Amino acid sequence: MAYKATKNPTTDLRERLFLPELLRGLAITTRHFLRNLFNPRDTNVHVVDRKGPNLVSTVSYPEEKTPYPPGYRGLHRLVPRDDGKPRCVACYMCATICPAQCIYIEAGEYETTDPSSESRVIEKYPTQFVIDELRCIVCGLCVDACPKDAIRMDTGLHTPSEYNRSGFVWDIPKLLQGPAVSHASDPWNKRASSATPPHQHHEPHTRIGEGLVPLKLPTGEQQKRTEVTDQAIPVTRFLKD
Amino acid sequence: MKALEVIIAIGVILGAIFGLSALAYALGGWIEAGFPFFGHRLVESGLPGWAWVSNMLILVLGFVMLIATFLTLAERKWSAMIQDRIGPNRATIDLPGLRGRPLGGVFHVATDALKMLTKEDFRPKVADALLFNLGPILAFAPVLALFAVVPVGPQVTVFGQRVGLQVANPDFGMLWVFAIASLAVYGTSLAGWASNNKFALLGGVRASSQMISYEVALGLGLVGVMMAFSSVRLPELIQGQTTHLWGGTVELPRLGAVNLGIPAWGLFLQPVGFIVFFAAAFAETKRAPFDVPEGESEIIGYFVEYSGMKFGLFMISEFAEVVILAAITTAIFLGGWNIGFGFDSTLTRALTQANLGWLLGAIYATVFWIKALLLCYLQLAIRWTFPRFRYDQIQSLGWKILLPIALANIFITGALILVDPSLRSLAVLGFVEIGFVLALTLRRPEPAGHEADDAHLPADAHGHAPPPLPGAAAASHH
Amino acid sequence: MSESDRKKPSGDAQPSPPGAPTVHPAAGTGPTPTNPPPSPTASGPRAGIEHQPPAAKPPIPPPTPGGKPTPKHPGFVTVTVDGKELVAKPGENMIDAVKKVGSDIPYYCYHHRLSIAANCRMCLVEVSNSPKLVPACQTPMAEGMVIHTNSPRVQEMQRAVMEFLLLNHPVDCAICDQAGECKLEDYYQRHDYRSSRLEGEKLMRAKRKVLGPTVVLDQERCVQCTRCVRFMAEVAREPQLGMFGRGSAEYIDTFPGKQLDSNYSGNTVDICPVGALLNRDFRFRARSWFLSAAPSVCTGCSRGCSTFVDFMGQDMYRYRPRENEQINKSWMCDQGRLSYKYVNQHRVAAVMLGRGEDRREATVPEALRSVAEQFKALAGTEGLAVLASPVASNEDLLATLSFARDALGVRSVFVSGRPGGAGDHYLMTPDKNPNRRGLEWIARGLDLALKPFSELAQAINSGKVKALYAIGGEVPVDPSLVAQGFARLEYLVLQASNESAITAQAQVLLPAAVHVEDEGTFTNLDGITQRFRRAYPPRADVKPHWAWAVALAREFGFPWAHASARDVFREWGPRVAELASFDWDGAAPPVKIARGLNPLPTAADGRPPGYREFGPPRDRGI
Amino acid sequence: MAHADEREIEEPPPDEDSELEAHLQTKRMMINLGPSHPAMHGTVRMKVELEGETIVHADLEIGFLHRGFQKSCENVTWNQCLPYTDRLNYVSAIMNNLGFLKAVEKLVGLEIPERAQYIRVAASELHRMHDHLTCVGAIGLELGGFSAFLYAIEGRELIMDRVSELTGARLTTTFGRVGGLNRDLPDGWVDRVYRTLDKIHELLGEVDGLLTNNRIFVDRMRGTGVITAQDALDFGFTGPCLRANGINYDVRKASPYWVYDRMNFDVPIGENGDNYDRYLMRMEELKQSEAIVRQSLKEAPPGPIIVDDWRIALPPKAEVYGTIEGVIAHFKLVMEGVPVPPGEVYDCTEAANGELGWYLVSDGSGRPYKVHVRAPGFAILSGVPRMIEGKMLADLIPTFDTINMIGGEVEQ
Amino acid sequence: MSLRALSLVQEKYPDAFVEQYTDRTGGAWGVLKAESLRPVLAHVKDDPQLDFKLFLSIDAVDRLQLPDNDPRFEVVYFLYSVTHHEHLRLKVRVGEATPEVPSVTSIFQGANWWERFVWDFYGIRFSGHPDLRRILMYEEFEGHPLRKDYPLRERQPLIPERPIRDIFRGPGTSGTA
Repeated sequence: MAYKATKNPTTDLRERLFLPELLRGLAITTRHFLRNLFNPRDTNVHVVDRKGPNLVSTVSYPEEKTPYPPGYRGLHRLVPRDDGKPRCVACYMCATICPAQCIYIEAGEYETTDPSSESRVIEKYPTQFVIDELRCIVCGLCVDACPKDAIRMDTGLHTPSEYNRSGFVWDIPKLLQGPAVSHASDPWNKRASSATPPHQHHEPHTRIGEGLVPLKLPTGEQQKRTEVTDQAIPVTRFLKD
Repeated sequence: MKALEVIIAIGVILGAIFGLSALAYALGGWIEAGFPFFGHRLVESGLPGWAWVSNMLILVLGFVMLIATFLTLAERKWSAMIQDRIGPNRATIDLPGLRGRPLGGVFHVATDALKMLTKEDFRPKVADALLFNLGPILAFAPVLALFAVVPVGPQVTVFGQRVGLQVANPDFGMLWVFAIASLAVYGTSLAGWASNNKFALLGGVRASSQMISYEVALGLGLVGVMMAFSSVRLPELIQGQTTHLWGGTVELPRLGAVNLGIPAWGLFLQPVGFIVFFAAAFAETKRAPFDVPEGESEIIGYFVEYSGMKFGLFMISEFAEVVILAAITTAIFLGGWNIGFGFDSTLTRALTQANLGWLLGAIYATVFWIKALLLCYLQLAIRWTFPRFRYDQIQSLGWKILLPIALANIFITGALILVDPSLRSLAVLGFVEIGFVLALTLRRPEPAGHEADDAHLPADAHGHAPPPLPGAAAASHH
Repeated sequence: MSESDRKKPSGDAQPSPPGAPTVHPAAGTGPTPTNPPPSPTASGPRAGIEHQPPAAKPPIPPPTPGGKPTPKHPGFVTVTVDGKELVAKPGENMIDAVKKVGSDIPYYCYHHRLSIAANCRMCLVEVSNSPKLVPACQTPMAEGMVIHTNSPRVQEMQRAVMEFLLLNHPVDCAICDQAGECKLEDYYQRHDYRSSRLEGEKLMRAKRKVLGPTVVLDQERCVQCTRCVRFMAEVAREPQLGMFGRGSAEYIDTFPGKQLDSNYSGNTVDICPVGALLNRDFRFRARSWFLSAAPSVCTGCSRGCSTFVDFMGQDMYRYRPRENEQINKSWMCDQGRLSYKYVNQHRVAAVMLGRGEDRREATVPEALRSVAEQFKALAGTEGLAVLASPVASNEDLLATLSFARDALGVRSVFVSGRPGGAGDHYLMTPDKNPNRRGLEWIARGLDLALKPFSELAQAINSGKVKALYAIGGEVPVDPSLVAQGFARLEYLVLQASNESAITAQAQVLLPAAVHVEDEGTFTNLDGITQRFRRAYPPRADVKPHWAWAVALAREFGFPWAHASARDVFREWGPRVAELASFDWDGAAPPVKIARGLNPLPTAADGRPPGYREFGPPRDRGI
Repeated sequence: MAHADEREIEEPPPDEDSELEAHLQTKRMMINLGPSHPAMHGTVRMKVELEGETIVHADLEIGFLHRGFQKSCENVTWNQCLPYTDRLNYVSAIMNNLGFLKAVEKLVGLEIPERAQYIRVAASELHRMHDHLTCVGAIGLELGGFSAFLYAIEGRELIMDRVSELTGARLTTTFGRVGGLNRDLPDGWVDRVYRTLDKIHELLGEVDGLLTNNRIFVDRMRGTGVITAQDALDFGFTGPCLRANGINYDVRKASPYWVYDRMNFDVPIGENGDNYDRYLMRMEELKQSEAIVRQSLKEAPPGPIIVDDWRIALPPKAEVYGTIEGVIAHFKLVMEGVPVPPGEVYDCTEAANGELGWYLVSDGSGRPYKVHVRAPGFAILSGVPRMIEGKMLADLIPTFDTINMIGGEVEQ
Repeated sequence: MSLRALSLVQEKYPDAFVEQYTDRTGGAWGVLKAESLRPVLAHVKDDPQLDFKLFLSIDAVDRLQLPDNDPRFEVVYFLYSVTHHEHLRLKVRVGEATPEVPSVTSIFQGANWWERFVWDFYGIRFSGHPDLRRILMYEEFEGHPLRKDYPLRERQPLIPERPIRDIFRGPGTSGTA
């Protein structure tokens, strides 16, 4: 059911005479001009597809910012556990799936004598977790691939500029940020005591960044730590779970 | 709020123009009346008319250059508004009261100038040094000289002397414009050739051929007006346009006799001439849609190798041409400083009686510049609205369309003037032409052909009439 | 196909799942050839090891009715496997036999070098003479038996077994070293791929229990296949492991108060089909799927066990035994397993000139010029001696000794090499040099006399030997003592792979490649010559011994143009009687290199590829 | 280099007709357009031989943007190819993502859930609009009509906002996975899309008013860059460029995939095969796409967005976090990739510029053995010399614009 | 999909095909002898029953790592018929020693660039091609990158590469950069 969309405007007097169509064009631009001249610019960047009197949709970047939509792939973060250590167990899944090979991990082992009961459960942790943000292509596959919910791209940030390349190599101290996340299925939640919480198997169907179990929170100590984190990075930048 | 800002801005602009005009009149009057010369005053020494010196300074360097300079800003700011952007808004001056206030980006003019002046003045090694340096000068100088014959304000009495805002009022009048305008081609073609760059050469060739082609239409477009007012001198053309075509004198209380007639502006008498002249002059300025010599997406242009202030000269000469074109068109087709519709006589009478000649002149000059600025906006809007012609289409527009139309226009105009020297029949023809174009413009275009053919398709298949959707209906745009 | 071959880091030993995975059966799975079969078969190109001899097709004898069926092929057992006829030797194991016709029976506890336990139940198949499903590993094949390895019943049973095995398995893939070479993973994905139905809690048992110097145990991950127990009892003959408890409380452990300290304990890690037993040396150092494997030979002792070298980038991570019926079966000792470390550590990286304070890095031509200058003067005199190490490969020795004979004019060669050590009851030998026999053969073939190291010491002390050309930096006595002796030498040219006290004494130190960095052969103490493959190229100026010899010879004016170890062997190999008949190309292990998962190139800015960006691997472990 | 010699012989001997011309010898001018030139989208170098302003001979040199797409894909798993496909036609990345996935799914023999099919259609058409808006805007830009460009870009920007809400990125979407999609529609997204479409409709009207009937524009476009239907087929033109010749070939109609057969839309065709018709094709397709987006979003049923087969799709995160079964499947998929059975397939979708064909060969491992992409732009670009030789230099500009060459897909 | 076309060609040129396949995805294709490539392609283009006028593309497959890899290369031609709405896939196999296939540029002009592509990336020559140059790689490039034995890490920069030093500082940069 194709239709002929071609047309021949040269048969139209308006087109042949130059002027009418030119004037119509001028009318369009002048209408825009006048509308934008007399109407204040709406700086409400949330509504970018406005149809109001003023059409200017430019965002004056450093002063105004468009909010990142939920699920936007921003700068990585390593998700902390409640005790402030990374959730990451150095399984190398992200490094495996990264098409740009920008993730470098070295695994270490908690001492058997580690006083933390959680380390007894987890054994393994990343001694090095480095993301070369210059190499990163922000495809988000690492978030998909993480079996521990340990890496996320929900910071709503971009990589800040740096004067040398090594500044773009982000390691654990820089990556470990944002609110802590805890799942019922986490080993420390199951093993912390003999009265283990029931194993939740059929948690709601989740994809990246959605439907996560609410934060297991917080004792006084943890509360304090979380606040510190929040000062460093305003919590509003992080997406609601 | 925004409207207030706009009004303030307009007020500032008008105030500046008014002040500058008043200054020009006052200075001219003072020179004529009191400037010491050979120990005498000018009038006494028998050498009147030296006000052209101050006129030259204030009109050419003041008005033209200032407006051209600010047009560089306006081009960006206005185009931004046309295109739903913000435009320049960053440069601020770190002074008390100005801190953090970009004032609509007005300081960008200064930063632009600074940038132009401080950029590396680069010259390709293979370029011809002399001609390469000569290019921008030859492009810039004639443009300023053009303005010499344009009268900005009427002759009024200041300090007892008759002073007008015109640098020179030679007998050859408009011919000066034609003569000097054709000189600018040397600059561009030299620049294109001397750069020793194939793109620049193409640009230079395009520029020279385009400018030479449009000389003809440029001249012929004005012949009608010249015939109507039997003069080539611009003040006389303006004077002619102040006459009324129709309408009678009405006696009003306190204002006396007021002629509420339709003035004999060139636009009404010669709409075709106006179009031809405006198009041809536009082509002379080499701005879009006639910017094939530049053709930024094709050949980048004759000044591709220029940088710094040399490039700046090309640019500023372009803007100066815009101002001058606007001024000349105002003078010839929009009645110059003439307000029309009865205001002139009242105003003249009142202010002449009050012996405020400078005020009268300044008001008229302001009116003149308002008209010119509107034409400047028109040119800028055209530049940001229309696509570019193709090189050969420009030629065919000039030779095959504008030239025959101009010739036909001359013959018809001549005939009508011969038949009816009161110009009324000419004006009738003009109104008919304007009405015809406007009627065509305002008529809605027919719907595209295919929709009629495929009437059997459901409406939403074409996306024009989608069914009401809950989301779309509920969507509020704050 | 041996067990050790299966445990390869890449997917080469794991044929892709049969048929297309589909949720829409109508879409059709298998290719339908109108003419010949369409493109590639399931085994893929990297399944090079797997060799499938075509089933023999003798004439079909007439069927005999009634009673015990007459053998279709006398002397053989003829069965039908998934509709295909299989002719097997009597007593052949069903699991191994059905592979010949392309069927694949999954299993955990079966190992062809261990006794049959039949306790994992994964290999259950449907056979015609039993109403129930029978374990394939334990069931002898009877004439005329019809076996279904893939029937719905079998599939359902495999699913059920997988579900049982995973019931108590911890969610540990993320921290388990076995991930990527784990049979649970393979079989789950192939036979189960369903979600968990477990409602209760998993059993919790000891995690990270250190069993001995080599092995760490995670009892939660164990599937109680008892392969390790059987191995220690039957092969290593050091029964140090046992099963304890009963039913769901059953677990593997060492006997109370004992350690798993056998020299063969590392093999239990290899044969463990899951991640219960893990190697402490390799633990957490790399993920198995990043590792590439190249067939090689262990250089730990003169046994010369066939191995796989697992490497990533230009670093080696571990040895794994490679099946070799003649030498090491499927096993290797722990000492040999750890002997790889010298490949990564303390390597000579650059050409060095001068001794003591004059020592400086030099370019290769500079060093070669210097050597030629000095040696030309001494060539053919008593003052120039040559020291050869039995750690070098045959090709290295062929080229270097030929150079020594032809260019340096020596008639005898001193022998260095690693000091001897302990042997054991099974594989490990006291002689720690992998190629002593090869050196002997080559010296004989090149008419060179071999002299012991002690004579060299005397000769140096007496001042008879002024200059020495040493191939290999290993010495049989304390290196610092040797270094003192070598300090008396006027000129020492040393081709060494690792830094030691001796390398400090070399006027010209030429960095030598080790065996994983080049192709070549070793001859073990039994006179068995084995080819090994190159895993990765050497770094920077590092060259194999033979390449240095060739370069030096060219500097001496010899028109040698050998570009590879193969060229070297072709030239001089035939002169050695014992090596003359050796088929160098034919003896190459069939797998060139099993690629790791991510062999992506270096970044555009010239950085080395991803994972080992920041230097050599570190030593870690418990 | 025998072929080079032949070419030189083929050149016509210099014209020695008149004595006058012998004196007035003119040389052809050779100029280099690109690789960095405003008219050369991406980085294409064109060696143009000019006689005056007329192009006598044009030779395109491409490859400045070559990134080794095929070789890269051969060494990663099937899903890991997605970021590479993003960068083919980066103006309509989703269509590349989904087209590739469709081919892989065909090779596997998968049928994806219905909701995923609807969302795929909607996302594809959104990106078709994105692509066409860019093209139409670029035509305006490079012909000097800057306002039309910015109006189109404003619409494009809105689509980018919607796409970033949907996929998490504005340009390089990496959207979809083998077997379905990686994420569902965000909350309130559908309404925002409807509003966006309204706005785009308005903007398009303005672009239309500025360009379509403007005589300057029409003169630049009509009768320039003409290619005959025969040549267009010969060169392998597809998409709007082929339909501008009056040939009714649209993969969405010829062999409907996903739920395109349930969509109510039409295929515009032209007749002249010139720049103007190609421009009109895109303007019309924008309207058609708008209708498809509206329809597909309206009709999309609830349900799963990816197949529930853990050999193909990653298990739900809760299963991965909590059960060994989930984590095993997750590991196997990440380590080894989707086990695509051995075989080969040619599959195509209608991308913004034409038939986006994929010829995939699998050897049964988790990684592609061969990924051939039949980028529509490559074929169309190869026909450009034919379209501009004998025409004026300035005609090059609209021709290059209307074929909408995207360096990323042409140069792989 | 194009079984009909294959059988029509088979009728006209009984000896043209080496093999024909249909696969589980519903695709059908035929392997042609090199010498019958040009006649067959000309035929399928011009015969109104076939009418494969739309030239889609050409590519090659290096079958080095596939089990059946002799001859090594396979040049694949993709055609489409806009009247019958059918795809057609034809192949020609060519060995490693002298990889040369007759060019079809005189039949389909669009083959020009694709043949250059195949030459560039697989090193298969097309005899009779008017201008067989590399297309995406630069002229100085050695080797043919899509061959399976072309090493993935091979780099042939025209401009010498300068290693970037500061990246080698390694991790731990959040402290002192």
